[in-house]
Amino acid sequence: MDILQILFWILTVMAIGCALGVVLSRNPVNSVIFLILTFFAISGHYLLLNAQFLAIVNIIVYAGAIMVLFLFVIMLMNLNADTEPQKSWLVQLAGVVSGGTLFLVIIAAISKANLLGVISPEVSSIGLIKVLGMVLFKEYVLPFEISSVLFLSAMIGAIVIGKKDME
Amino acid sequence: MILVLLILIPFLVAIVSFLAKGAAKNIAMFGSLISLAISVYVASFCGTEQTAAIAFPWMPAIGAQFSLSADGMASMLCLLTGIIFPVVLLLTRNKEIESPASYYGLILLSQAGLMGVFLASDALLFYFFWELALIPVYFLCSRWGGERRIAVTFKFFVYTFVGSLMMLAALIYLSMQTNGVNAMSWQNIIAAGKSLPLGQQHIVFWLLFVAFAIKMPIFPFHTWQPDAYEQAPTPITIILSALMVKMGLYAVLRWLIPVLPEATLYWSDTIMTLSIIGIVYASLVAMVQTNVKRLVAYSSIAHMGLMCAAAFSGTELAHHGLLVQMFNHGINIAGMWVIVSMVEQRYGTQEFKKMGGLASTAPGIAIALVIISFANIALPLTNGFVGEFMLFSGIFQGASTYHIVFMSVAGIGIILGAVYTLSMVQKVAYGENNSGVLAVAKMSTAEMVAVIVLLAFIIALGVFPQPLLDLVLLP
Amino acid sequence: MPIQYYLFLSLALFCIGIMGALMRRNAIIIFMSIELMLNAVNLLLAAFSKMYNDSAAQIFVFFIMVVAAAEVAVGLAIIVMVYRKVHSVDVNILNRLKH
Amino acid sequence: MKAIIAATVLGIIMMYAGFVVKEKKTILSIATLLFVVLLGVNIWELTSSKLGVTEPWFNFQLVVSPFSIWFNTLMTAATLLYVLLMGNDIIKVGKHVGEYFALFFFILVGVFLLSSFNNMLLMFIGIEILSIPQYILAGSDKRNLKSSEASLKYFLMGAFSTGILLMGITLIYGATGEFNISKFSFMQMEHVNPLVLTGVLFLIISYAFKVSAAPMHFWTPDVYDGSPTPFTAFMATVAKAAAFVGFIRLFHTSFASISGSWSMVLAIITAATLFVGNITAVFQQSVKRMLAYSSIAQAGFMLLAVVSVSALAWQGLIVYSVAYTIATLGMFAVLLKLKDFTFDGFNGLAKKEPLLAFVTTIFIFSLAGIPLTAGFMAKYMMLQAAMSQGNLMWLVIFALLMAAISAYYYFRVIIAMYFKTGDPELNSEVSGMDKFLLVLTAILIIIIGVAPQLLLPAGI
Amino acid sequence: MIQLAYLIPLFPLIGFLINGLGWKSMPKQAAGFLASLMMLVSFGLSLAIFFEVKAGASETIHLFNFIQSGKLLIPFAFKIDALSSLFLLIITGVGFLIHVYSTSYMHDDEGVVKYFAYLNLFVFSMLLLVMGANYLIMFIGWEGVGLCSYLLIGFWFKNRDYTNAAKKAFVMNRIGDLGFLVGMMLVLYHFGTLSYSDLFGQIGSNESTVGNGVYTWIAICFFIGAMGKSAQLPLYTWLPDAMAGPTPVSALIHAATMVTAGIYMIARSSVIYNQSEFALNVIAIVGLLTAIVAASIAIKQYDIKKVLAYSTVSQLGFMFLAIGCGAYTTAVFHVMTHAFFKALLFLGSGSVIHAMGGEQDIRSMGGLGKKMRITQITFLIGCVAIAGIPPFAGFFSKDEILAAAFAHNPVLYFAALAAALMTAFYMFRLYFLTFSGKFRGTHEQEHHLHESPAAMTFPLIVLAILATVAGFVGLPEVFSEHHALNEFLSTAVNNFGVHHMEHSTEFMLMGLSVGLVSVMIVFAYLRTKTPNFQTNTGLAKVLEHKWYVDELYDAIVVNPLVKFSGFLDRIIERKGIDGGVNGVGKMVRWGADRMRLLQNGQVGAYLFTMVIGIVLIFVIGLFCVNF
Repeated sequence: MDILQILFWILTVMAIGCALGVVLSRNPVNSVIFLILTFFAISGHYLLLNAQFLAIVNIIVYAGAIMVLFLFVIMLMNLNADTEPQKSWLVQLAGVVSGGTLFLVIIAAISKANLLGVISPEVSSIGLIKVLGMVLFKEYVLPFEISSVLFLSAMIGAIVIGKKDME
Repeated sequence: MILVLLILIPFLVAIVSFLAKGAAKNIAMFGSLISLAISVYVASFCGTEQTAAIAFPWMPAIGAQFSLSADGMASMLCLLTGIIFPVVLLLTRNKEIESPASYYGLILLSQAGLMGVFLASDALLFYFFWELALIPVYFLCSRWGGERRIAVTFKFFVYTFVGSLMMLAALIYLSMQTNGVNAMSWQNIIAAGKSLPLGQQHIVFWLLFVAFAIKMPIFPFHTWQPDAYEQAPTPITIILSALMVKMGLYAVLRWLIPVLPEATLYWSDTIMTLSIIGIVYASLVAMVQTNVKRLVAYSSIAHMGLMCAAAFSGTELAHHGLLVQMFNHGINIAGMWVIVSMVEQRYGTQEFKKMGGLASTAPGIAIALVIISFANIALPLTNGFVGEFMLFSGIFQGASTYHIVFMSVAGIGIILGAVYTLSMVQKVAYGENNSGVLAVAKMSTAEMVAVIVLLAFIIALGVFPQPLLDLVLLP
Repeated sequence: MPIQYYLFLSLALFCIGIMGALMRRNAIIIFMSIELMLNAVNLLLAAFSKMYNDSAAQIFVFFIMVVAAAEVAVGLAIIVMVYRKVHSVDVNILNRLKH
Repeated sequence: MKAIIAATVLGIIMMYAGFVVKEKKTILSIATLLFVVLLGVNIWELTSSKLGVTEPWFNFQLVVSPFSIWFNTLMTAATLLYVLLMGNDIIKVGKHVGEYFALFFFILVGVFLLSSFNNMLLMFIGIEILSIPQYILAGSDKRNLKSSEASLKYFLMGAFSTGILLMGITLIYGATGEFNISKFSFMQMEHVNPLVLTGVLFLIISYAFKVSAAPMHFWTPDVYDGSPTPFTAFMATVAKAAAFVGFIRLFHTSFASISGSWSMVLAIITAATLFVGNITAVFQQSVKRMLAYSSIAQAGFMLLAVVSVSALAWQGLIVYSVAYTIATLGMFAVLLKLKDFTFDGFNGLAKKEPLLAFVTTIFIFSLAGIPLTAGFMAKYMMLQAAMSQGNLMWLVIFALLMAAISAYYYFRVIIAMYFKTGDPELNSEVSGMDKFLLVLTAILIIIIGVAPQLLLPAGI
Repeated sequence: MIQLAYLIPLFPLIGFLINGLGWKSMPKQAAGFLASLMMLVSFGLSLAIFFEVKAGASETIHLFNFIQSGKLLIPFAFKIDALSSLFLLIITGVGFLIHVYSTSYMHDDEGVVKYFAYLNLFVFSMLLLVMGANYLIMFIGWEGVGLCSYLLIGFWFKNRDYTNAAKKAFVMNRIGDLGFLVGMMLVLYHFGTLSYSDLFGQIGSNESTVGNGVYTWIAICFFIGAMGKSAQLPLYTWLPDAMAGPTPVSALIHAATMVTAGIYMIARSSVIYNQSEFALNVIAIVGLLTAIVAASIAIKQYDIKKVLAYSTVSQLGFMFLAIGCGAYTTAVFHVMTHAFFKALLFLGSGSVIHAMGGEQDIRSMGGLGKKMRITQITFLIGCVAIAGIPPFAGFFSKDEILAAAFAHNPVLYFAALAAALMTAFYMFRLYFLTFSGKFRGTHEQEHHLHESPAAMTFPLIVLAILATVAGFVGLPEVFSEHHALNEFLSTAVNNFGVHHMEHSTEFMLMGLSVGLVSVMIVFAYLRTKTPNFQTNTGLAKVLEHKWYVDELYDAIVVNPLVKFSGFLDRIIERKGIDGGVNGVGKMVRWGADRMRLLQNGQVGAYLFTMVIGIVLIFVIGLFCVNF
């Protein structure tokens, strides 16, 4: 088996492991770290799927911006393992079971599908910024514009929610 | 056009009396008299072009029209409505009720609804008026009724509401069998019903029948009725028992039997059995009632059972007799309630053990009571007899295998009817006065008028029923 | 390699995210688990875009990130607001609204 | 399209107005004015649109049909009515009045998108634009912990459902290689592709969350109860109607061909929703919370439209949305007049404020589906639509029984107002303007009740 | 003249309307006078018409269509023929006398106007009954007389027992009426008409395809009606209680006219009955049993009116026996004679009660003969007549019945004879206890004793004369070639298989009965010479308590019914049906209370439930729906 497959498996294991780490680690900070690692692993997958742009954006936006924000908030509230509220093991088990059941059910359903699609190893150009730019600004310009509204409202939200107003 | 007036006038007068504060009483009386006049006109010109059917486009989207028509049955019931409402208003003529404006307004509103129910020849319109007649009565009962009024009336409302929703489902279902144009008109509904395969007819039949059975009410859907009658203010009880229950019968005759002939044939034995069980059952229960209003309520259930059985017996004679009996029962039961309300006002109770001696304290009322009671048990030469005779012979000649059994068992109702009615008369009118009320007022003029009008109908139609017999069969 | 692999992988991540949401009481962690779900979706989309050799899916991923960022902004603001009031991010102590 | 642009621009203007103007009343009047303008734009678009012609925008990202324009117009009008009815209460909620109104404009953008998207990306963005401002509005009363709690709950669960939505979209894409909802092809061999089916179920679930259908309804009572009452009114009406339009648009345009494989599931969800909503509402003590549950119940009725794939369903949905919106807005407007939101708070209202009691009666009738009110016609058309699917008779009967139960809890209000004695405290004197508007609302309900075709112009 | 027959019921109706509507303002004497006048007029008319009919006229007078529906046409029409005209005569004649009697008997009752109104109404209905040209009109009258009897029994409505008696009478009649109604239904169903002429025409003509069973059913149903009205077993118990009413009422309604309506009806329907020998046998047996049972009860009664009541029941039994033997005319004959002497006896007893100041118990009477001569003599004539001593009226009619019975079946004859002997015994027991011997009442009663005024004695005398001579209209063939009454009635009624027997046997039977009767009278005299009223034991006690029939009915019918109704009301109605309805509501509220708890405010729980829901949806959607 070739290098790509080896990489795939490494990244997969890393992703899942870190994801579990996010969920299981007592200390919120660790969770954040694990999540960032997960993102790195996913970015690696992006590279394998030659979505270079996404890989970068993922690192910058998610691992960079968003996660830092999370980390910042956690620090602000200085949460740590002892402040972390714990659910009873029973509830946790129930959570695992139900999540697992969902997974199994969906897998069982999907496995019936005979997907002929194969991720071919050869390099394609779809992930290039140039191509994406063309698509984005030709086909998807409307969503692009509209999403500004989303940001506006998010901004307003930050103001309305964030600012104290004790009248 | 005159038909529209029949609905419009009570409606408008209702609005007016809502706004009018003190004058509501007279306005309402005035309005009801006008609509009486119109209904008399309609009845007398029934079948001519003066009372021709009318139809305006209304909701083309769902094939509903605003279409009214009055055949003999409809105009007879409109006439009954026209007669009953002035009587109802007369009862409270000398009484001061709180917030009269809304009281009289609601009463007339329900009159508009009733007229509409009887005149509508479009399914959706029919349903609208069906509810329009119900809602004001709901308010009247819960606002001016007895001490358990709220719970009881609410039960009554929800019960009938369930029924009408069932009916709605059935009507929609039927209307969807036709092509969109005026899908809701009576003719189309009938065509649709006839076209249905039997399997679906069964579903639709029961949806409709349950709705109407609750309204009539037919055993075992009747339990809302005694409570409602007991708790409602007696004038409203008159509207309920003289007119509202007729809505159920009318609906059966107009919207069920012609629409689903096969299913009707299929289920007629079942329903006749139910009705006739109802007759005997209600009569037996009536025998042990200690409350005069409950007793009359159960007697009414028994009568409705007989009429419903006749409706499903499928003979011309029974059908004819039923139409006659609808009118006569309306008059009799109204008379009964008028008496009950007078007694209630004077003795201040509904319990038998606190009554008695009316014949010596207020002989006039007692005489009226006796006459109406005998009309109620269908003594010949009172109006009750003609209808019931035709009902019985109709049921007897029915096509059903068990027609003789049905008739004979229903006949037991005659005996039991005599038992509970006479014991009521005995407890109310005879014996000593146990009420502790010493000065029992004589009949006031208003009450006198009401009673005399009803008695006049009772005797006149008992001796010479032919005009009524002819009216109800007009096309 | 077959697409199923990516399918299973991302579904696994997705369900791990769901488990996280179910298992933790810390609002922030729950939120993070949800972010994990989103990333699972992103991964799957990228895989499909490769499969179909269609860049639209990658654009979609891009937009998901955009929206996620916006959501995070609002979400963290809300969490902070709550924290200001009750000095905790435990979702279970917030049950004044019930029944 | 014009409407979307207008809404965005007006929203921004509103925002700046909020920064500049400090006087709340002025902001309110500005907002009212801008909403009138938006309504005007909508009507302009309506009149300029050719009958029955759908025009695509940005190579089929957006397909504006007369239906969507008509729906947008109605929703804008409803929002205007809402602002007129409750403006004075909105500006009492918090400091950032301008921002609130701006958010309403942005929500409307989301509404417009949901009524006319043709691409799942836009649908996704539309839903988010619809949701995020709602998270904010829910939490906007910062003096009140309940509001914050509502906001957090709404946000967490909303984000969760977003993830599910995205997974659904992804799976559909994986099966079809398309985001354009009019270009799907689901079949593999003679079977529906399981991938598609899974995706559809994910979509159903996420939409079920947005329209608060069981078992995704849990956020509804808490959020509606906790949020500032005026905003609850908006969330429960316009926002919900929009979610429904998105729902029906997606499922009836793209998944109609495979309706056999999802309509049963949706029917079960509908039944569950009706059951949960109606049954749970019976025992509530607070009218506000009762309305929250009743909105679940009403959602159950609206779901009938989605279940039954037919032209009747679209018309029915329009009528139902409008009827339900107006009646609910009216109820909330009345509720805001009262200090005490419990049923006992209504005791004896008929004595004190006969007019208020009367209009409330009409709103209640409409919600309960009593004839001569809009609510009846709405329910009627829903049942008609459902019956047009031959195999849903059981659902119809069930819905009717539930409707009877709904009468049970709605009429508790009437009983309290008319048949119980008490002295309800009012927040403020009911001004003539309020009365006028309430009566207007009631009259609207009656008009729609006797002539629903007014809501169904030809060619939509 | 005969076309004016509709005037006959009209006058009593007028009297009723005037008295009834003017019940407040009418002066007492005027009321009585008016009522009696109306009766007199009708009597005159009836007399005239009677002679026309005797001359062979007969007429159907059509007033208007009562009910017309489809094929069914029921006219409001009168039929005047021999039978009805005879009854008209009896009703109006006896009625008139009793009105006159009442004017004095009731003069100090405050309800006298009402009383006469009722009385006139009764006569009106009775006339409808006999004049009607179809069964429906008969039924109208039938129910009408029932109503009047109800009103008059409960005339003194303050007394609970009286009103109970009235109720009992009406309800028992209703039971019979149901039979009558079903009979009518059957007739209508099979023949499509209720009018006598059409119906009998159809039956007479051979093309009627109706089976014999139907005739039996119709006959039995009608007879059930007759049982109620004419107080036959098992529906006779109301008649003794009916004595609660004023005595003239008992005389008119419960002796002379109303109770004989059953005989009239069956005589009227003789055509039907002749089709069913079975029905006739049933009637014969029921009649005979009634005669014996009632007579046996009468032996031990102490209430003067009760004795007469039971004797009426027993005499009615005789009449039905005659009908059962197919001798309708004989029955009618006995109706007539019975009307005279029983009315006489009742009025006599009324006069006695009047004299005794309301006392009715014969144990405290005795020796009244000295004080009230006319009453005594007339009463004696009545007793002799009913006991069947020639040449008094009772002898001929009763002897004819016995003869018919013998001809039919000797067993019947001897049973009937026994009843006749008992009759003779209790009547004379009554007579001796009342009029002979010495007074047993209190002193003020004795002081109060007096002969009644002329208005009361006059009817007594008239009736006494009638009771004496009326028998001769029906002289048997053995005395005269032709039987006047039979010939008169033969146009309306046709007897069924009456076999004639040799004169020798007939004379033998007469001699036997007369002999035994006289023995009985002597026996009664001896038994009452030294009256001792110690408490009875054994059979006597059973007789005194009327065979405990009332108790029996209470035990097996009334009480169970009341208990059952109570059960229905309390358990089935309130707990069962209503409870079920409320139960649904309760269930909803209960469910609501539980459902609320699902909403426990915990985001974690919500998410968890949602995931469970999602799993379920997937399971349903992916594995239960086939795609």
